[in-house]
Order: sequence, then C-alpha cells, then structure tokens
Amino acid sequence: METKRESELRLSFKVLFRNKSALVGTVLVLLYFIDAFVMQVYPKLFGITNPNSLVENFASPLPLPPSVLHPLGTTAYGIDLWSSILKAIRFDLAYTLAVVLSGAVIGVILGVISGFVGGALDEFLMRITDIVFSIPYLVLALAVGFVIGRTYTSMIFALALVWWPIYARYGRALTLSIKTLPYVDSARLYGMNGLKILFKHVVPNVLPPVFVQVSVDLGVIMPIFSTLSFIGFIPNANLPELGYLTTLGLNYLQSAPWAVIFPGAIITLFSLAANLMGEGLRDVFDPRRRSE
Amino acid sequence: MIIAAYNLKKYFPVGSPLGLGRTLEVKAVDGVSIKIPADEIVGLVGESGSGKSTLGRLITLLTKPTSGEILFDVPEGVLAEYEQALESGDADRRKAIEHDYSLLHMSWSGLKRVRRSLGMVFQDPTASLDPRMTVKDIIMEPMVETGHMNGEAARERVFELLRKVKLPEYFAYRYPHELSGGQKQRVALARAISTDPKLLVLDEPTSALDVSVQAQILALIKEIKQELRSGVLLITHNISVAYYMSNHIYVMYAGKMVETGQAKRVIKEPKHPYTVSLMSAVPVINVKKERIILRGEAPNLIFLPYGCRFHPRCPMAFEICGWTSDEVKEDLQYLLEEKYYVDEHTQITVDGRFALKIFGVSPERLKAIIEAERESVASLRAVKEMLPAEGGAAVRLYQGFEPTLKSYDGRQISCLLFETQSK
Amino acid sequence: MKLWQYIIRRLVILIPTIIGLTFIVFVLSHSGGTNLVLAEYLNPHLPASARQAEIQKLIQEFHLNQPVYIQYFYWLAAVLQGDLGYTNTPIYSGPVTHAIELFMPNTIMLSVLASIMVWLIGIPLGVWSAVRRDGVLDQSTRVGALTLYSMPVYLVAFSLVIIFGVYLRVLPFSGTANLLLVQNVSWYQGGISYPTHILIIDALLHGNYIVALSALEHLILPALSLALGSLAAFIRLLRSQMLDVLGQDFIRFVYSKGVPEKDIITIHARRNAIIVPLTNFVYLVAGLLGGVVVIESIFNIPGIGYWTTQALLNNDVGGIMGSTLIFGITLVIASLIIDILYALIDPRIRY
Amino acid sequence: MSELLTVRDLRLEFYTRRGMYKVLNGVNLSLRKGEVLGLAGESGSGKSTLGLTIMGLVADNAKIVGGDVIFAEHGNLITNAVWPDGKYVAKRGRKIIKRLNSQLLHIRGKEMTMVFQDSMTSLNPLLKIGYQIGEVIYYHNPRLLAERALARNRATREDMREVVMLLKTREERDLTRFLNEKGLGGLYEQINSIWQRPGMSEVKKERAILSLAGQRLSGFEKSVLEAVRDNKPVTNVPLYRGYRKRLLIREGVRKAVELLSDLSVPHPEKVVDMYPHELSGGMRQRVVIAIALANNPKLVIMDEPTSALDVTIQAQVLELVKRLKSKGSSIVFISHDLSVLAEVSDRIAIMYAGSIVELGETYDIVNEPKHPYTVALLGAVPTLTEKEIRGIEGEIPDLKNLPSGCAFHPRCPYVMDVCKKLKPDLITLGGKRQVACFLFGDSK
Repeated sequence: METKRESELRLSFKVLFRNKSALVGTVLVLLYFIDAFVMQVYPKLFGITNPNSLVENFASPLPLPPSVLHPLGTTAYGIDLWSSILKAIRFDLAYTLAVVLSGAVIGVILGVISGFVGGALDEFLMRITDIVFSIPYLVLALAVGFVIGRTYTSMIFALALVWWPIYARYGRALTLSIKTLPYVDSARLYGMNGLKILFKHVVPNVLPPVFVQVSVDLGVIMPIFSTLSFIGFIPNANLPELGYLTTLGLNYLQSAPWAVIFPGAIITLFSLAANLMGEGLRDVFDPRRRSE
Repeated sequence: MIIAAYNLKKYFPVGSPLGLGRTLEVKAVDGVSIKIPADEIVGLVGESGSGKSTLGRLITLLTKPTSGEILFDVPEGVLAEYEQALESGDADRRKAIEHDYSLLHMSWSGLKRVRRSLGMVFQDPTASLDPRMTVKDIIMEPMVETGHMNGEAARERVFELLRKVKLPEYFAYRYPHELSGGQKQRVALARAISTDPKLLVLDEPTSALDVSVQAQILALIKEIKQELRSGVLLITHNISVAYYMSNHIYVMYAGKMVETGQAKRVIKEPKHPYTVSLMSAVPVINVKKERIILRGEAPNLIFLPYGCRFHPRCPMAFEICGWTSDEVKEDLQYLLEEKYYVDEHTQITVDGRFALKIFGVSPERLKAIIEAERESVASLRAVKEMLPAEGGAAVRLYQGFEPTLKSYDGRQISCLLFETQSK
Repeated sequence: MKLWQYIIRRLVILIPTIIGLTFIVFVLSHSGGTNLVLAEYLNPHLPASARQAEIQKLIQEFHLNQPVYIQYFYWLAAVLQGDLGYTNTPIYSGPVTHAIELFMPNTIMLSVLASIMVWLIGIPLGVWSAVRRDGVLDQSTRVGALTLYSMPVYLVAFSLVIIFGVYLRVLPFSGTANLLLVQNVSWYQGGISYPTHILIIDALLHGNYIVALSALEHLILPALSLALGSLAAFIRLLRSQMLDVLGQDFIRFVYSKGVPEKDIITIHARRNAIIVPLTNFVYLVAGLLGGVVVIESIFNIPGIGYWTTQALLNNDVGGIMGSTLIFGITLVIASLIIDILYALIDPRIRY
Repeated sequence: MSELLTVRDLRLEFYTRRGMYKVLNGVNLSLRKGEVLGLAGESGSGKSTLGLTIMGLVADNAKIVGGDVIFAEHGNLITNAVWPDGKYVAKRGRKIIKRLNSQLLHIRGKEMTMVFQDSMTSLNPLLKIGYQIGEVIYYHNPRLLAERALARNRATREDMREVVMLLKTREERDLTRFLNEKGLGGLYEQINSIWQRPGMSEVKKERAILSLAGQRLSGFEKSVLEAVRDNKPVTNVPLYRGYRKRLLIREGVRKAVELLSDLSVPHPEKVVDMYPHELSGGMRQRVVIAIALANNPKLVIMDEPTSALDVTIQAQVLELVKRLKSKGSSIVFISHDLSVLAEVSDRIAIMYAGSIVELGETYDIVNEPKHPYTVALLGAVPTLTEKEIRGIEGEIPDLKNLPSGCAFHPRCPYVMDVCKKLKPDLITLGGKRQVACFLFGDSK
C-alpha cells in the first residue's frame, strides 16, 4: 500500500509536461534566463565584449539584411541585431522582473493583510486600488514617469506603482476565501494568534496562485515596457533594450523589415512563452485541474 | 457541567439597501441556553438556518456572542448557586461566579488553558485540513500550540492518536488530498482529541460521508467519548444519527430552542408541534407513518415572524401565537377573492399590527366565512372581534406573545399550547 | 433592489474614486515643487514682460506658499471652474480645456469603434472557439489570440500598416482623412472639423459623403490596431468562461430538456459566459485608452493620446496632467456604464 | 409484462490525468411501466452516472465501452454512442456525443426527463422561471401551445357557458366530445386546470373559465399560430423565427402557471415572473419537477432530488413524487438514502462499484437482504430504534484498479476463493429477486 504513492514533485512535473505547449513555454523562458545569466556572468561565451551598450557602425549606417557576418542583419546606425538582442534580453528581463516582483511583493503583502484584518483598513486599501484602476495604466505610468524624470529606473518605479493594486486585489481575494475555511477556524480554536495563522496557514496557500500570476505577468510587462520606450518615454540612452531596438528599425520599416521583425519577435516570443508557462503552472497548482 | 450557556444571542449585521441608514441584522441565534454535562453526548438538531452551527461556534468562542453568558467546567453546586442567583437577581453572586467560570470574561492566560480543553470537528473533511501540511503536522499543531505537549512526546502521540482513530501509522506522512473523506474525518477527529479536551464539538461530522463510513465514524466517536469522558456536542440535521448517538437532545428552529429533553423521549414522543412534524418527516425504513407536512419554509432570519417563530407554519397555532394583521390579510384576501368570491371589489387594509378594515363585504357574511374557516385557516383563529364599520367591517385581533421554555412532561418546551395548559 | 437604487449606489461609490483621481493628479502636478505648477498654469503666449506679474498672481491664486492640503482645495476649485491651466505643444498651444474639447471627440470616436469591434468580433469567436473545442477554428483562434495578446500594441499597428497600407494598399494609414478632399472645405480648418470635431459626423452633417467615407477609411486601421490587443484578451476570457459554463449543471439540465444545441449555446450558455468578460471589460477599456496614446501617435490622429505623447516629448505639464485627468474621468464613466449593463443582464446583482 | 426501459451490460469508463476509471461495469436493469425503481448506492457506485448515461448525457471524458439502453419503442438509444475499440480519443468522443445529442433531441424532455440534485444549479440563473418551463413545451410540443391560444381566440362566451354547464352536470367524456366538436380541443387542459384547482369558489372558477373565451389575437399572430398548428415548415426569416418563438413561449408561460399550480406552488402567476435566486430550495426543486413533467414523459430519472433539502421540505417533495406515480410516469429514483428509497419505490436496486448487486421488491430488499453488501449497508443505516449500527470495514473500491472477481470481496465477511477470481452474474432467485453473489443459486 505504502509503495503506490506518487511523489508530489513527480506528479507536478507530469502534469506540467503532459501539456506540450506549457513545456515549450517553460523551455523558452528558461532560454531567455540562460541568456541573461551568461550576459551577466561571462558574455564572452557568446563572443560579446561590451554587454552594456550598443555598438554603432557609422561606416554602414543603413540596415543590412541577414548575412554570415550579421546573422539577423543590422538596424539603424549599423548596429548588429544578433549581438544586440542577446545583450538586450538581459536588460529587459531585469527590468521586467524588477517591475513584476516589486509589484507582486508590495501588492500581495498589502492585499493579504487587508483581507486578513478586514474592516476599515480593508475598505481604505480597496478604495485606493479603485483610484489607481481609474486611470489607464499606461497613462498613469506616463504621468508618474514624467514627474519623477524620464529614466529607466523611473519607468520601473512608475510601472510597479501601477501594477501593485492588481496583486493587492488578487492576494486579498485569495485571503478572504482561505480565511473562512475550517482549518483556519480550527487553528483559531486552540488559540493560535492571528500572525501565526497568517504565516502558517494563509500565506502558504496564497502564494502558489500568485506565483502563477507572476509568471503570466512577466509576459505582460515586457511589451508594455517596450511600448513606453517606443513612445519616447526614455531619451536616447544607447542601452541595449528591445523596445529601443525595435524603434530604431521603424524608420526603415518598408526597406528593411527585419530590423523591426527580429526585436519585435523576441519580445512577442517571450510574452507568449511566459503565458504558456503560466497556464501550465496553473494546472500544476490547482488540485482540481490536476486530477482531471 | 462542562458548558452552561445562558441566553446566548448572535446577531450578524448585514448591509442595508443603498448602504445607508439603519443596518439590518440576521438573528442567527436569539436567546438560547444549553448545557453540556461531562461524559454525555448532547445532540443539537435543526434544519438549515436554525442557528445550530452558529451556536456550536459560539460555545467554542470561534464567534463572539452579541450577548449572553457561557460558563465552562462549573461544579454542580456552583451551577445551582448561579441559577439561583440568576432567578433572584443577585448580581454580586452572579458576577463572582462569572468571574471564575465565564469563558467570556476570562483572562488571556486562563483562556489559553481552556483552549486545550476544546476540540472541534467540522462538516467538510477536505476544507478542515490544510492541504499543504502532512497529517502529522496537522495532528501535532494543537498540542504544540496549546503547550499540551512538545517535540518527541508530541510526535509519539501522533502515532498513538492515529492508532486510536484506526488509521495506519504511515498515514502520518501523507497529505490530506491522498486520503478518502472518511480518513480525513478520522484525522480531523485525531486532531480534535489530541489535547484530551473536556469538550468536543462535532459540527455535522458525518453529513459529507457515506452511510457505511458514517457508521464507522459514529462508532469511533462513541468509543472516544467513552475513553475521554468528555462532554460532546453533536450538531446534526440527521435525526436518526442524533437518536442513535445522544443522551440529551436540543431542537432548534429559527434561532430559538423549541424543545429539549431526554433524546429518546423527545424523538419518540415529541410534544412541540414543530418537533412533532419534524420527527414525522424523518423517513425510516419499514415504518409507515402519518406525515404531518408543514406548509411553507423556515422564516427569514432578518424579518422574523411576530410572536412564536413557528406560528405561520404551525398546524396547531391558535389565538395568541403572534398573528399579525398582515398575515390575516393575506389569508382573508385569498378567502374573499378566491374561495368564496364575495365580490370583485373587496378591499382589505391593515390598520395597525392587530387591526384590519375590510370593505365590500357585509359583517355578517364575513363572520360566517371566518367561522367556517377557523378550523382550516389558522390565522383566522386570532380574530378577536368584528365590528361593523363604514362600507364593511373592522376586525380586531388577539395580541400574541412569544413563548418561553417551560418544563412539561419531563422536558422543556417553548410553546404557548403547553404554557396555557399548565396554567 | 430596484435598478435605480443600484445605480445610485454605484454613483455613491464613485465619489471617493473621483476625489482620489483628482488627488492623484494634484499630487503629481505639485510634487515637482512650485515650478511645475507654475509651468502648468503659465500662459505660454504671455509676453516676457508680463510673466513675473503672472507668476506672483498664480502663487496668490493657488496659495502655493501654504500647506499642501489647502493648495489642493484651491486647485480643485480651479479645476471645477474649468481652469486646467495651459498646454504648449507643437500640435496645440493654449488652454487645456480647449485642447480637450478639440481632441476628445476623435479619441472617443476611435475607442468606441474599437470597443464595438471587440464585441462584434470577440463574441462569436470566443463562443465558437469554446463550442468547437480543439477544432481547427479553436486552435487557430487560440494561437492567434495568444500571439496578439503577446505583441506590443505598436507592433500590431505596424504589422497592419505594412500589410494593408503598404503591400496591399487598400487602406490609408495616416491622418483622419484625405487632405486633398478637405482642402477647401469651410468647416475644416487646421486639421479640426466643426462643429462636433468628429470628422465623419461633421461630414455627414454637411452632406459631404465623400469626406465621410474617406474619414471612415482612415479610422479602420487605427481602430483595428487598437482593438486587436484587447480583442485577444477578450476572446481568451470569453472562451474560458464559455467552457466553464458549458460544464455547469444547468447546461446538463437543458440538454436533458431536449433543447437543440444551437439554442443551448446562444440562449443559455452565451449569456452566462458573457458576465465575467463584461465585468472585466473595464480593464479592457483601460487597455484601450492606454493604447490610444500609442495608436494616435502612429496614425497621426489629433486626439488626446497624440496630445499626451506630444506633451511628454515637449515637457509640457499642462498636457500631461490634463490628459491624465480626462482619461481617468472617461474610464470612470465607462466603468459606470459597464456596471449598469451588468445589472441589466444579471438579475442576481440587483438582489 | 411490458418493459419500458432495459439496460443491458452497460459499461462506461472515465479518462482523467490520473488514469482510467471503470465507473460502470456491466449494469443490467429493467424498468416496468408505471413503477418507481429505487437505485441505491454509496458514492462511487456509479448510480448517478447510470442515470445520466440512460439519458445519453455522457461527460466529455467518458467512453461508453459497450451495452444497450433500450427505451420503449425507440430501441437501443446508445448504439451510436458505443466507442470503437482502441485508444480513447477525446476528439472522437466529442463527435459521438454530439451525434448522440442530436439523436436524442426528441426523446429527451419529451419522453424521458431528468431531475437533478441541486436545484440551485439546475436552473439557468439569468432566465425567468416561466421561460424555463415554457421552453421545454415549446421545443417538443409547439402545436399544443398554438392550439391553446387559437382555441381561446375562437371560443365564444356561449361556448364557455355550455362548458360550465357540462362541467357541472355531465361527465368528462361529454366535455371532451363537446370541445372536439367545436374544434376547441386546445381548451381542454386549461379548463381542467381551473376546474380542479383546490380552494377556489365555484363562482370564481366559472368566471375564470368564461374569461378564457374570445381572447384577442391580431391577424398576424393568428396566422403565425395557425402555421404552427398545421405543422407548416418555419420560414427561415430570422425576425420571424424570433417572433414565432416569443409568441409560443408566452403561451408556454401560461401553461407553466397551470403546471406549477398542479404542484401546489403558491402564487404561480408571480413565480413564473421570478428568477431562480428569488425562490427557496424547495420551490426551485418543484420548478425543476414541473419542467420534468411538462410533456407527460414516460420516464423520469430523479437523481437525489431531495438530498439537498431539509427534512420537512424533503417530506413535501416526497409527497409530490408519490402523487406523480399515480399519473403514469415511470420513475428511476436515485438516492444514497435507503430510508427515502424504501418509502417511494416499488423495487430497489443496490449498486456497488458500477454493477447492480441486488434487485428486488422494496419489502424484500429491506426485510430480507440477500447480498452481503446489502446486508451490511442496511446494518449501517441508523434507524429510530435501539439497533446497533455497524459500518462496513475497508474502503470504497478504487475504480482505477478494481478488485479482481467480485468487487466486494475484499470487504465481504463471507468471502470464498471463487469470489476473488470470478465476477458473479446477476441471477434470478425465486421470481422477482435478483442477486449477484456466489452464495446464492448455482454457484460456478
């Protein structure tokens, strides 16, 4: 009898890998992370010496089509796309992670507390999220960024400010549904204090679905990030960033479509992969879907 | 007496329309007293919305009562003294006893000690176990939390408890979702008794289970009670289970206690009209019985009926059960417009809570109708007098009142039928 | 609860939101210190000589030397009187209120058209993709929706421009109408049409159907680019809701009643499935309005979004704050409309 | 003996991520006309799945492996639903289910209907009660609705006076003849419903009947209804279809009022205008029953119809079910509660792990259970006596790996060697009793 158990971890992997598209998504996301890691630690592995800036080649400033020398061609100012994209992934991933994680951490903490404590605090926090939601997020991010200065750091700050209410609401809803469950009642019965209940019973059950949301949101933030970059939020900083790279190619849209297609595709592909992975993870964490 | 609760009330506020003005209240439990002696199983039965689960939560302090008093582990002598003090209005004596025994006035450290003596099992076996903890951690939690036992001793005790609830020891390392419903409920039971509680509250412990498993769990509960000698409150909607398990029984309806006494007697020879019809509605194999089919459904707990809460459905209701002019109007309207079809232009207006005006029908005709229907339409029994009035008749009703629990035939009943009889 | 009571309740809840909205805009425009406020309210057309006096006047008017919360009330009073300061961008320079009056109609036209596209395309696709689960239509819809959902909005727009504007040459992709057509039209001046400022409607009002047609043509690509991202999100949500509803007990019961499948889907399932996408539609509208900023700049449409980007690039406080406020108010009104629609569809919400 | 429904060797499997579950493992059952057959079993016994499969309501991830469901003159309902051998493919399954749905379209809701356990989730929350009842008549019997409306339109006050005279003095037969002569057949059930309503004065009834006469219809409405009455094909104009449906549903709501008042629902005129959430659980279950009975079906499958209700409300609904029996419908009553079954059913079938283990007259099953499982099950039911109850040792079998031979053998106190190897057939013992156990009959 004892032997027939399937280990939790193995079942989780089984569920994740049964879903082919989720598997593909996970592998792709991992590739992006590996690239970022290499760029951070040892960029020479990919033959790159200056991972923090774009290398312009004013000798042939017009975009060139893909060739042996430039596997993905070049874009404006003669910038080689292949190496720039490899560099840019690290930047975009870092910015995206910074936005999503800070938004998620702040939001979930506030949401869980307000759901758990309830009362006036809860009411107050929900009104605040209402207010933030009452301005289109792109517009709010623009306005905030405008006031605190148009830099990449302020862009992270602006987007995190816009994003935390989503997590606050989500964390709150999850907390509210867990708070009334009998196992929490049972803990209250023998006198466990609120803080301990929060950390022992509520938080561990809130985190998995939040984790899924985070992985999906990685894919949402990156396009928004590049969009902000596109509308000229950041004055030209010559940083390897996918949105900026795409924008560079836009002037040559008709003559050199690859200059837009490749960086654009890299953004889209990441977003797609993160979504697929998120969907797979949702199945893994949801016991109901798991057993199907 | 492990628990002696007096006049417990729990009103839950609900929003009012528009979110402005007076908030409404759901009167889930409205002035209920209950006693749970040691080494006895007390059954608490009632239909959904009767407040039985809320009462269970009040006693275990999961919900704070709006008002009332709960004494915990009182010696018989002190309890008698307390009740005497209640009756005579001796506030000082009462307060002194409450100070020593009340769950509601207890100090933090006292409460911590008491927590160890409480155990509870909930209806939904799945939701009552944290899905991310192993069975061992689940069972250990109360012991560690209340300081009952720690470390190795607690771990040893987990295995002992698993044996006690007849689960194999290796289940200690499993997660709840690997267990069947019956097994989960056994784990919940093991958790509840891990601190050797004096009071065990079981809220519908078997209603989510199959009969064959239910029988096992019920046997287990009996066994455990035998061993712990604790008081058990068994909350259930299943009368047969209550009959099988309990020594004493409480029957609730719409937040009030309607009848209480020896379980076998109350169930076999119910007296309160509600209990009578409830028992008659229980299907039993091989027993053909006359059913008393109640009309209508349990009342709305926000706008409760005036007087006795059961009177609108009661087959025995009479003059003073709390009929109001609205209820009489509805029945009269039906009689005048449908059954007797007096005239198309009859009109009934409510004139205060206990008076009506009826137009378009002669007082004689009205009187005849009311007389004829008194037997079948209970609300008409409340008609006290009929006076001719301009264009019709004016009707005055008896003013009803709410019954209280009174001793009768070896039990306590809250019904005016028995109050008047004993007078 | 009656419907009107529900609506009043929603309105009451809106009050703190609107106060909060104005407060955010206030904090943003005042957090940068006095200079930012002065920049917003200083009339750019004022001669240099009058400037100093004007600055003094503004400091007096907004009590900029007093505590912040007092400044808020003076600022709010000014806003309520329709004084939102000045904007100074290449496309418009003058009072913010007037800029809103000129630009808002185009934005409304564009986003309403995009919303309609989302509904008209989204509902049938979402429903049938769920019903014909795993079929060809479903697979392609899912892949398409997911891809569109993952693409940054400007990429979507440029793809459409390339396909329909450049290669196929079937649709125009810049401005609001063919300039040759409106060159000598009396009611069209400086890129703005009169009286409603919505070119299509104005053209129809003046009976100039050729211009109206041209204006419509010019709207298709921007509206579609705007709609596609939200459309993808809408389809995904509707599909998953539809699958959820199709698995519910009452659908099984309707099957047991012998109702034809087509009617089960259109009458029973679709209505229930639409509720969640409808309540979430406010987020889609927020996305649409955000997208307007990008789309209007790409397609050169003189709307609030175009104005916002111009203000951003030209460091114009008045434009940024004015557009933030007006976007916020639009979204709040949209959410009110959605709530009312929700109450009309779902009787449970009215209790 | 006329058999209305025969289930033969029905086998069904569920496919999930965790593996394949054998839910029905060769069910044999027959139902006579006008009888109530109780179907008892614990969770996982497959009793609900059996009920659904008889209706052809197969889940997306289920596969019917084999067997027959033979219903009245329609023959085997699931011939086309039996999956071919080989690997289970969800897509193929969905296709087969789709075909099954269209094939049973005119049987479900008309000749065979179902009542589910949870009345809250059985009704569409967004549609009015009146529509939900009217709909089932509209789809199966639009002619009836058209005739009703047309007859009201055609009848004159004189006709109705005659009707009232006939009702008071003559027999029902005369009324039918009179109505048929006048071409007012559509009025029959409307008149009857009014006349038989309890607690209404005769004067009022007369007035109500008289007021049926001469209801106005516009020329267009009339032509639409006449087209329906004469079974003319529907013109495929979208607006016309919608109009026609609205017209007929309006009549369906009238009929819904009659149906509800037959089920003693108070104020049926108001109820048809309400939404499900405005009704209490007991009321909703009555609405569901009204839907199930609307077309006078031959067979009603009731899946735990009272399990979600309170005892006093359950008593009301059971009383209703007993009244239905007299109306001629056969009922399969599924419940986990043997005491409820003992009260309503003529015969009881006991299910265990997807097969029927015992079947017989209610009295016999309850008093002389034969199969060890039935014995144990009855021993576990608490009754209001001093009887000690006993649970059944062991766990409900894992449908993923069923025990070999008789599925009950690991828990059976009388287990023999043969039980572990062979699965016992359902054999007939002395007349009406059937048992699947090697302890009885000629064991193999």
